Amino acid sequence: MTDVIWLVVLFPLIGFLALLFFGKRIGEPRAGYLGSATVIVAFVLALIAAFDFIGGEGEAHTVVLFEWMPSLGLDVAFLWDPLSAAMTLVVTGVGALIHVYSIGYMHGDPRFGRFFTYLNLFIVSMLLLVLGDNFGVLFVGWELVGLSSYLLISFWFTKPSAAAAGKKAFVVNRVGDVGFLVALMLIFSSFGSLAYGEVFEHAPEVLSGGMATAVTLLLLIGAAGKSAQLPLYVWLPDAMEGPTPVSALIHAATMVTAGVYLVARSGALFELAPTSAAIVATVGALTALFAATIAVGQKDIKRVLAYSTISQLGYMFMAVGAAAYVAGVFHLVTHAFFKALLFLGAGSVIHAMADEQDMRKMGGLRSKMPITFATMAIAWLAISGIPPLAGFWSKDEILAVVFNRGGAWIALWVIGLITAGLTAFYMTRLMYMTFFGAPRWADGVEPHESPALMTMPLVALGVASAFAGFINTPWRLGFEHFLEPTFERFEVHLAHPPDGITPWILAIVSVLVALAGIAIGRRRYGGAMPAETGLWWDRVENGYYVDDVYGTTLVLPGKRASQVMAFAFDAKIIDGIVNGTGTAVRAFSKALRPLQTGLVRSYGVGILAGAVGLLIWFLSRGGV
Amino acid sequence: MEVFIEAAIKSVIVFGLLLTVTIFLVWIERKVVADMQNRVGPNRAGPWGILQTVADGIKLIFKEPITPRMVQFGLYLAAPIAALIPALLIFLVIPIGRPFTLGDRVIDMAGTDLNIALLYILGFSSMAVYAVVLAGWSSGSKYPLLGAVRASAQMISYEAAMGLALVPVIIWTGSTSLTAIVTSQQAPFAVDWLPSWLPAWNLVLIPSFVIFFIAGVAETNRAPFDLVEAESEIVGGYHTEYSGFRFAMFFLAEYINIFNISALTVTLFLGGWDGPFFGPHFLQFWLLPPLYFLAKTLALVVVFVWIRASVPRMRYDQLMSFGWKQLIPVSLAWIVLFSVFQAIRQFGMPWA
Amino acid sequence: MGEWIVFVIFAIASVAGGLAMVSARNPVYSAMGLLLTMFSMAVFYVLNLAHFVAAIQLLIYAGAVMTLFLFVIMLIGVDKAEDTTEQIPLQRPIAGLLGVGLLVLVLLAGRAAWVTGRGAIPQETGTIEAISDEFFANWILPFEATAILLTIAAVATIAMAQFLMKPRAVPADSDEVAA
Amino acid sequence: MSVGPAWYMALAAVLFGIGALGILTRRNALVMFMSIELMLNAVNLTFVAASRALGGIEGQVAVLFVMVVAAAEVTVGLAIIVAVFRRRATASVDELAELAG
Repeated sequence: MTDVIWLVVLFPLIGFLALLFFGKRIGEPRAGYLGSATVIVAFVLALIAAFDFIGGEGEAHTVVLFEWMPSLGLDVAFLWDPLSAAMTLVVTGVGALIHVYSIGYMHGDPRFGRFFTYLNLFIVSMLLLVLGDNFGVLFVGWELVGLSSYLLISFWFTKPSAAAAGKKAFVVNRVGDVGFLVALMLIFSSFGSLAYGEVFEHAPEVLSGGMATAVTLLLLIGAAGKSAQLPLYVWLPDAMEGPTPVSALIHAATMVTAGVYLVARSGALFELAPTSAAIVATVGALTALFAATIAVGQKDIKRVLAYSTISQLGYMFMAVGAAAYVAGVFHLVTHAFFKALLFLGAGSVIHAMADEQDMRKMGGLRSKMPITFATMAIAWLAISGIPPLAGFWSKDEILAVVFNRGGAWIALWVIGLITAGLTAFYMTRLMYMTFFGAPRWADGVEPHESPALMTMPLVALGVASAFAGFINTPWRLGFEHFLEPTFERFEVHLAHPPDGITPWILAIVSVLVALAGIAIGRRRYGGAMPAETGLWWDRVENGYYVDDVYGTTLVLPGKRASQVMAFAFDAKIIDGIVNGTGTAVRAFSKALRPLQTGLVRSYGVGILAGAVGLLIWFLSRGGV
Repeated sequence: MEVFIEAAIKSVIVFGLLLTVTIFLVWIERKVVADMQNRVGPNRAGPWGILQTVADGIKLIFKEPITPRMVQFGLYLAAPIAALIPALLIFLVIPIGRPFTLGDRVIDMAGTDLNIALLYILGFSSMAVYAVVLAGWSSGSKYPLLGAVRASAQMISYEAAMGLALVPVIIWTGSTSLTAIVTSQQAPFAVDWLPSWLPAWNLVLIPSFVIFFIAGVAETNRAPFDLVEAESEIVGGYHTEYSGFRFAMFFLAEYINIFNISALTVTLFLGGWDGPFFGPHFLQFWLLPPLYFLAKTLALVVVFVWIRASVPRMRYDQLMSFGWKQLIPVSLAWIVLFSVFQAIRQFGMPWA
Repeated sequence: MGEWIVFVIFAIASVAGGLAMVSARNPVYSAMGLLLTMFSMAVFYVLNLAHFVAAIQLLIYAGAVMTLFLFVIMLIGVDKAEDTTEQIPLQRPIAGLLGVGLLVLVLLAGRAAWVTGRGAIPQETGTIEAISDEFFANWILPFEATAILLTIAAVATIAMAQFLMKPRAVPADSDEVAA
Repeated sequence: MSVGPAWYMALAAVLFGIGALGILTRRNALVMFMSIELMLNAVNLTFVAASRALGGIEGQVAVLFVMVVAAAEVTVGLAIIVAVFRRRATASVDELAELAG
């Protein structure tokens, strides 16, 4: 059964191709049905294929489709192991729900079919990314998800901001990809192969400490680009220009976790480079805190969620940096549920508010949109870390594992804890500004509950957000056992939560912090909307002006340099060389032109003179 | 030295034969045409007017040769000679009888036995065009020039069909030597239901024979292809401005060519000098073969005359389109068909 | 001895034909001169035992090529004596110098490396059989290539004639001037 | 006593020179064309003579190829001349000097 995992990729691919060529003809609702059906089929197939792992008796194995670059030993092959199974299930599962949701959300869009084309392309690419058995296929998927992300962010390309956002995401991702590509080259030159098995098996013998550090740091650059970590996170908030389902699927649940997946997958390499691992964790922690502080000041509901996503990704990075791969992936899964839920809920709200995204113009939606409110409340509590919802288990496991490392890691634990408090605070702010208090709607807006096609995925995700945490509780480490084969195989040492009473104390502390955050938020936003002005709010709302800093320090010099190249170097020197060649040829030809008499017989004289000259030369050389 | 003597004797015999035969041919033509048109024909000079041609010839020789003012004199004089020479030379390679031994020498009853005889004939018959072109052009007159252009186009066109008609012959007999071709025709048919004494000749090549004969008629500018001298359109054709003996040479060349074509057709398709041989040695080897040859040739000449008397002249465009659009495609198709046939005969069926 | 006589006669004829071709003011006479040279060539080929080539020379050059030349000369009406004064300065002297120079040099070069060999070859080699053996055994590819070349040339010629017929893009004043 | 190849070569050289002279001194495109044919014939003669002297047959094969190519060349060349004449009413190559620089 598991040998047919290529079917999981095939169905979305068929959907993609069919929509690409016939999307317009298929028409509005049916294109969505087709896209959704293929992904649902893929999800069911993946679920069936994953049964063995859930039962704990499956074996990781590789399915080779065909030889791709035989000279490099590169095949198009899929690796089916617990990690890729978990990722596949998340991608297809959340993807299927969001497909269904999109049928409602994109209703009436003139490029309805094209939207599902892109969504299906994204699913195919993401599956390639997570299923690939080597870095080559991974890279193909990596670039393809970048492409589909670009296409979907700028889906409404007639809006200049959307087009610019797509471009920004693309460019920033390329920066990370360069690092990733160099890492792949280093790996290939060291191992002579890009296959996971080959690389991870022999990593301890082949890689020296320095080389391991270099490779892993370069991988980190790639991962930071795709997962919006600290220096390269700037594209993600802007990516909210895309349709909300896209934000939910790509920029919250799946694509942005590719970096986490990459680090987890390359655990065997990070094992050899403790420095890199520590840097990963530090970057994650700092990103988590940094983004959480920005999220506090955002007015736009989707931007709050975007910064929240960055922050949560920081948690995951902290986990995988601390070698707590299971905790990281666990948080990835739960986060996929509740963040997708939050985004879809936000989308539902935006839909109801006639495309209004500013929270200051919302409020009091609780009674108008009961289902949306209820599901979003679950997600709110989940992300805040209130037991027994999903977020509590995964976030707490990360914090506990980090604390258990001891030493300087305690500092990271403190940062994580502060972030948890901030998370609870800004999520409370979001909820209260949106659903409680007096309506501050603009004129003519009549909020209403979204259609069933949109609320059904909300409910499904709500259930998942509520109960997904139970797959890995301290009493029953199901998910850890599930993932064990992946890491066992290459002797990756997992970090574990502390034993005894300590985890309980840690859990109580974090729950208290979360409750404090909620309480502060409730106090501040429970009543009338407080004014949020002043220097501090201004800075936070604009993300500390990081974009402007980047603009002046990186983009502007680049623009200047290209202006110099274009108008000075190219126009004067390059064109000068070309024009000079032309002028020289023209002058030369002018000198030669009289020879071209147009009289055939003059040419004949030339030919004969040549023949005579050759004969003289031959004879003077002493015979032929 | 003997070689030279033999060559000289043969040349003299061949030329003498040709000239004599021509006189006879002209008489035959006039008589036959007259009969067909219910006239009497020449009947004064000699018995049945048989000396009429000689009388005409003598008259032409003594007639004043008029030279028009606009002629290019050198070429004007050269043209009739150029007409006569190829006509005489072609017959040199045609075997008129069975080779015989004289003393210890084997004598071919032909001017010479060239192994490229067919190409030689084609080459020289193409030289005949020059006479027409030069005569027409050097006369310095419009009608001869038009006649010459027509004639040369016609001759070039039909020469192609003629050459193509020869290809199956070469394939069938495996030689371009006329002697070899005649010899190969004496074999019996390769089928059981015909008596073995019946010589096969080249009867399988009947399509080639038809094509060759039609092209031959056109080559000699005879009716119905005598556009060259269509009096109604271009007066007398390329030799309008010729008179006296100069005209006689053209006239002679035309009839020699008729005889040549007939002889060649006989040689290629009708067994040459082959026939039922009987009687004493000299009869079998010396007398009968040339007689059979002459008889067959004269029969074909009569066919020429017959055609002339019965078929009206074609229009010029019909002539050209017949040559290029019918005769040549048919020849090509026949070559392909025959090649396949011959290949199957030699190598068997492709699946065998 | 006989070969020498023939050679000398036809050598003189061929050179005379060539000179006539170059010097005749009327293209028809030029063609006649060339015809004489070509006929002499055929004789030389026979002397060199290349009978087949001689026949082909007669058939192709004398029979077809020169006829075509004559035909074209008469067709386009340049069969008039033409003005042969030279208009390009120094063309004649330079041409004469180069022509003579070429001749002298070739003869000099020839003295250095005349082809020498076993002399007369057996009678058989010039026959159709020998040449066809050579053609179809060793030269089949060039043979087919020339066949294609001929076909292309024929098609091209017909095409040019056809396409030039239709528009008849001749300016009225230059139409049929010489004819 | 047969004529040696050297004589044929010398004769061919003379004919080739005459042909070259014809190309250089005649204005009529047709005559120039004929001169080219003469030069080709001169070369053919050397081939045949050498073929006999060396006892091989390749020279004659080469001559046949030259003839075929020359025939093709003549048809196309004459068609061009006729085409030019239709347009320009001249066969003089000196008047076809539009390509002058």
